[in-house]
Amino acid sequence: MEIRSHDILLVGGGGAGLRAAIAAAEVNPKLSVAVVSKVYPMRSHTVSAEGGAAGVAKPDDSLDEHAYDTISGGDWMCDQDAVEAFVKEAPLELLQLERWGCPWNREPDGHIAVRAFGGMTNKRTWFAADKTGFHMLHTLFQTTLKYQPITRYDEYFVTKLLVDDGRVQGVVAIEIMSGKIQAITAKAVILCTGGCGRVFPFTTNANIKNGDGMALAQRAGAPLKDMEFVQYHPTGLPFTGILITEAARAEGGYMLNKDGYRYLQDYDLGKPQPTPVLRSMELGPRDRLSQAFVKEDQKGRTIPTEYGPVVHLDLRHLGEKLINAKLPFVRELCVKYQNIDPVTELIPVRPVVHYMMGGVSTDINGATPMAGLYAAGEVACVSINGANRLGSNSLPECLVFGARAGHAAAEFAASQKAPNGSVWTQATNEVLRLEQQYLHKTSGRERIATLREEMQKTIEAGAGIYREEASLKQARQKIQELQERFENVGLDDHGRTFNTELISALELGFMLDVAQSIIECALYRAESRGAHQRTDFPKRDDQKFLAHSLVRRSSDGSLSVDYLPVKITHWPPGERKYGEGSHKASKQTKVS
Amino acid sequence: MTEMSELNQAAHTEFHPRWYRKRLSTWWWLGEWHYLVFILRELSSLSVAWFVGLTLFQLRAFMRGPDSYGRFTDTLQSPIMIALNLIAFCFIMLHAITWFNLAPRAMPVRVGGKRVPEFLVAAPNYVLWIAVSAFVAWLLLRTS
Amino acid sequence: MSETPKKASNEGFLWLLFSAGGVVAAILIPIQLFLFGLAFPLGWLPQPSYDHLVYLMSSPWVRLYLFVMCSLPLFHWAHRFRFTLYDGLQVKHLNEVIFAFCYGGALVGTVLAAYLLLSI
Amino acid sequence: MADKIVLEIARYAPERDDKPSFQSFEVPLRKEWVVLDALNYIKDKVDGTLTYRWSCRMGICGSCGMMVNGEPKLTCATFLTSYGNNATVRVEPLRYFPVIRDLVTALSDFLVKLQKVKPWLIHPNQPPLSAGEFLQTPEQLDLYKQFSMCINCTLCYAACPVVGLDQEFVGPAALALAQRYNLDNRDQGSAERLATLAHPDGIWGCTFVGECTRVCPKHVDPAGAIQQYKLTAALDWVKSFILPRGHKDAPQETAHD
Ligand SMILES: Cc1cc2nc3c(=O)[nH]c(=O)nc-3n(C[C@H](O)[C@H](O)[C@H](O)COP(=O)(O)OP(=O)(O)OC[C@H]3O[C@@H](n4cnc5c(N)ncnc54)[C@H](O)[C@@H]3O)c2cc1C
Ligand code: SF4
Ligand code: F3S
Ligand code: FES
Repeated sequence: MEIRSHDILLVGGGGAGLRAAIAAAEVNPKLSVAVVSKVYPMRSHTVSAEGGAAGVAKPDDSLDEHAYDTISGGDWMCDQDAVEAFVKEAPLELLQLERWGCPWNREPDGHIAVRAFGGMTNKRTWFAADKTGFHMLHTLFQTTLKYQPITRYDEYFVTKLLVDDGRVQGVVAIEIMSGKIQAITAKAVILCTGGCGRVFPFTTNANIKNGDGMALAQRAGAPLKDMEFVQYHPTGLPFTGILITEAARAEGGYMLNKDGYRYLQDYDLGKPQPTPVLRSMELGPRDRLSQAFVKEDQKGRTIPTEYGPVVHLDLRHLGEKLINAKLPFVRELCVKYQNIDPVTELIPVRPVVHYMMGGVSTDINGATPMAGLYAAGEVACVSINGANRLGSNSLPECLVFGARAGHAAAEFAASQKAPNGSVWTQATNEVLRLEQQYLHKTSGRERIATLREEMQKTIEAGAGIYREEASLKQARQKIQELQERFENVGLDDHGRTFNTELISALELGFMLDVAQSIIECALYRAESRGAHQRTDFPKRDDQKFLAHSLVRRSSDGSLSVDYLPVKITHWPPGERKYGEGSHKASKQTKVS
Repeated sequence: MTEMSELNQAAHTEFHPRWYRKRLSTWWWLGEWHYLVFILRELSSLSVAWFVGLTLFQLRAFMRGPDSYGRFTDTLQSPIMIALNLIAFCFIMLHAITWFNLAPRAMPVRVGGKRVPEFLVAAPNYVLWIAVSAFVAWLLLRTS
Repeated sequence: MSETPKKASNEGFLWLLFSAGGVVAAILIPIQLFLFGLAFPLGWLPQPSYDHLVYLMSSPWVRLYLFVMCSLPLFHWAHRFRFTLYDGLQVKHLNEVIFAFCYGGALVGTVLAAYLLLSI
Repeated sequence: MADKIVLEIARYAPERDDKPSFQSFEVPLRKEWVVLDALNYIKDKVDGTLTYRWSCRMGICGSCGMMVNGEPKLTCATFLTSYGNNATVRVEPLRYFPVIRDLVTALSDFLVKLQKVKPWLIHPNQPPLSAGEFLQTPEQLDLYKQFSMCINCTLCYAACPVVGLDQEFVGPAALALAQRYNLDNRDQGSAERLATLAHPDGIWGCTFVGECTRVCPKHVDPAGAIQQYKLTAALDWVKSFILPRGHKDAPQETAHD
């Protein structure tokens, strides 16, 4: 078997991966940096982010306010040291991206323009029309093209992390085009594989978001953190799950129930005003808005459709001119995928799984508890998102912690010897496993799609917007059963060349692991906080649960959960308040 | 990344899949309406050459005196010349129209930072065209 | 792709000639061809008399106009026809021959036009 | 409305086949279904060996381009119903690219070309970050914005006959992206890009067929970008002819110089 070696290996070519690659290459141009990605980097899901990226930019704003919004938005589950580093570095990273050519929207005088976003006290979200993620990813990708030391392995699928001596020393990957399985060793590996929305049936996430990195890390021995916190976005198009960006509400869109009533006023989110008010009504945080939807549904005030109940997002009063100027992609998506023109019609929307707050547990530099293993981006949980991520914090997170992980990994790699020979045996075993379990096996009876659908239904029923012990236990049982049936999965495709069915099977395996972890963490957290709402424990419990869940997998596949205290620096836990005047709170609650 | 030549092998070997490449047929431009229009547009250049050739002969005839010029205009009246000139004229019109319509693409005009719609940029071309044509016709038809 | 900037510059020049010729051909040729090729021979409009033409040709402006109308469109033809041959018939290997034929033709035509217009 | 539709799909397995052949599948016809949904239905329920790329299903990742009834399309943005009742829809891999398997084409060549045109901001001697952003007015942004919308879906390559005729042709999307940076007031790299762009395999290879612009799902207008660049390059040549020695592509000034 062929072995390739690099100093630093990135798994994932999205926003976080590319930023980390550039950071590593810039620390030391002599390092050999490799980016392994299962899709061409510019296809990564960062490309679909619409609304924008938060970073304090204007004199009337402050880092403390950004930090407070993030922390209170996260229901005090954020590690505050991480948040402080984050808000401080986010503007610099966004500026760096500007220097690389990102076409940010501008003020008439040529300075960066910022917009309001849900849960944010001030306007601080940088945007490039409503294709922010697209522009960021392409800017990053095009910028990496100029760095010679960066080698790309495009369309390589990582199946396993190589671990020796408790240190991660590389990966095994399939070159999808040829089917060749090979080991790529490295002194440090950074996981940037993105989220896991596809574990759920209805999601804004792309087909490639299967939680691969989370499962890879967990199987290698690293713990996952806060997996119970799954964000639902309140406005997804029914059927496709395509996201209508929060910017639509930031520009002044209304949420209406079946009676045309702005129902959010019934859920402690302030009083309706004709124009948007920060942290109020439609600009409340995502968890609250999604929960309000479920309550409306229970009251019978939603509109039933073929694809489940919906409410309406009303943009009509904004006018064609504003919609075309500020929300062109929203209009394009509605017209192209829902056959609806938001200028004249109401947009049907429903909550949709959008983002994973949890992930591979890392410190403030992206380092996991395992030597040589780093993580950044949605796959990681540094803990700046806590129990609920604020819109537009995730793109800058990819940049800030991508860069930090890149730097840290480069430093670590400098002090390491090249990987030793024992990983070779592991790699050969992995090749055998892949061949015996999938490629050469003809006895499998279970279809991938069937298992996947069952898994998705199970997790939605058991660990959706609202959870309770009984439903979670049932889901746990069912996923266990699916894990067993998965052993018996059979492929139609036994070819080597571009075998996407093999990839789907491996992804399903990863997703089952992730689903298990989500359920396990949700079961043990007997409180309600942010995106984790237990009907049997409706209150937040800081006494017991102001702590991160850590879920580990032992070699026999069983999971165990323990807790790690949340780091509090300046902002003691308080009550999350939304509605008028709530943004003043940020200035009062800081203690030194 | 693997070099393309390495992969594009005649036979399939494991891990070096052979790629299927289709050669473009010589008649590629017949297969699709848009391509055909394109080729016709390009072939309009033959009509341009034809017209210039004709003009050179006309000049030569003119230079040699009224009789020679008369014989030339008689030739132009033959059905075959009429047919050829009709075809040439159609092609020239195709050229003129596509040219005027495509020009704004190559030279976008901006007023106050906003791009002027293409038909507005094309419009002056047409105005100029009509004016020049009218002037030429007037010159030629003036006293006869 | 080898770097041959010199050739690249020539392409720019040839393209300018092509474009200029395209404009001239689009604006001037339709009316000329319509009148001399169709309207006069078919009697839709009265032929201008030889004397009238002599009168017109006595102006240097008219001769310049005719020169431009002949020369630039020939370069337009040369450029387009060259690529039509390359692409339409896929004969790029005859590159040099085609090149010489097209631009050579345009040059010869230009010289002829100059000669005729000067000797009138 | 008929509730079934037939898809004729090009199949090619390099281990087995010498050339592609077509296979027909009948799938349910649903109002909201795009061509990609039908492919997913086949892969999930009928034949797991069907091979194609996709990811976002919202027309932004650029991976699902295929020929649908002879036209390059993003299959996630092409409704089945737009082909009418009882239609047969023919799905093939994007034209002019080598086929790896079924509907998957080889992109490595495109990426080499992309890298060649240096699609990144070139600005030597950048001031430190603390100096703040480069200024760019909305008007200056507007000059290149359209050309920055390219999702690298390569539909334009499948539309452009020159790509089919000449493998060396840099092609519409890469040229448009080069022009995107050339027109950016923060960039000073146009002189560096000139050699690759003003080349018979670059802009001069384009005969303005215009198909690239017609099929582009993101309205990038590569044809326009290329023609505009031809004009710049030609005038540049004139300048260098008139001022043979002193001529240099003057870097554009930015706010911080
Ligand atoms: C529709 C939508 C809109 C959003 N809008 C916003 C917004 O406005 N603001 C904001 O801040 N955030 C937004 N987000 C969230 C944000 O976009 C994501 O969290 C972020 O882009 C994740 O980036 P990433 O680099 O971590 O991962 P991704 O961009 O998802 O990249 C993952 C990479 O990992 C690779 N990979 C995965 N598994 C493997 C494997 N097994 N082997 C090899 N490679 C692998 C993939 O190929 C890919 O390159 C949005 C998200 C969605 C879905
Ligand atoms: S220019 Fe348009 S068609 Fe071509 S790759 Fe870019 S987005 Fe696709
Ligand atoms: S289709 Fe091709 S020839 Fe030019 S205008 Fe577009 S690149
Ligand atoms: S699947 Fe992403 S563009 Fe179609």
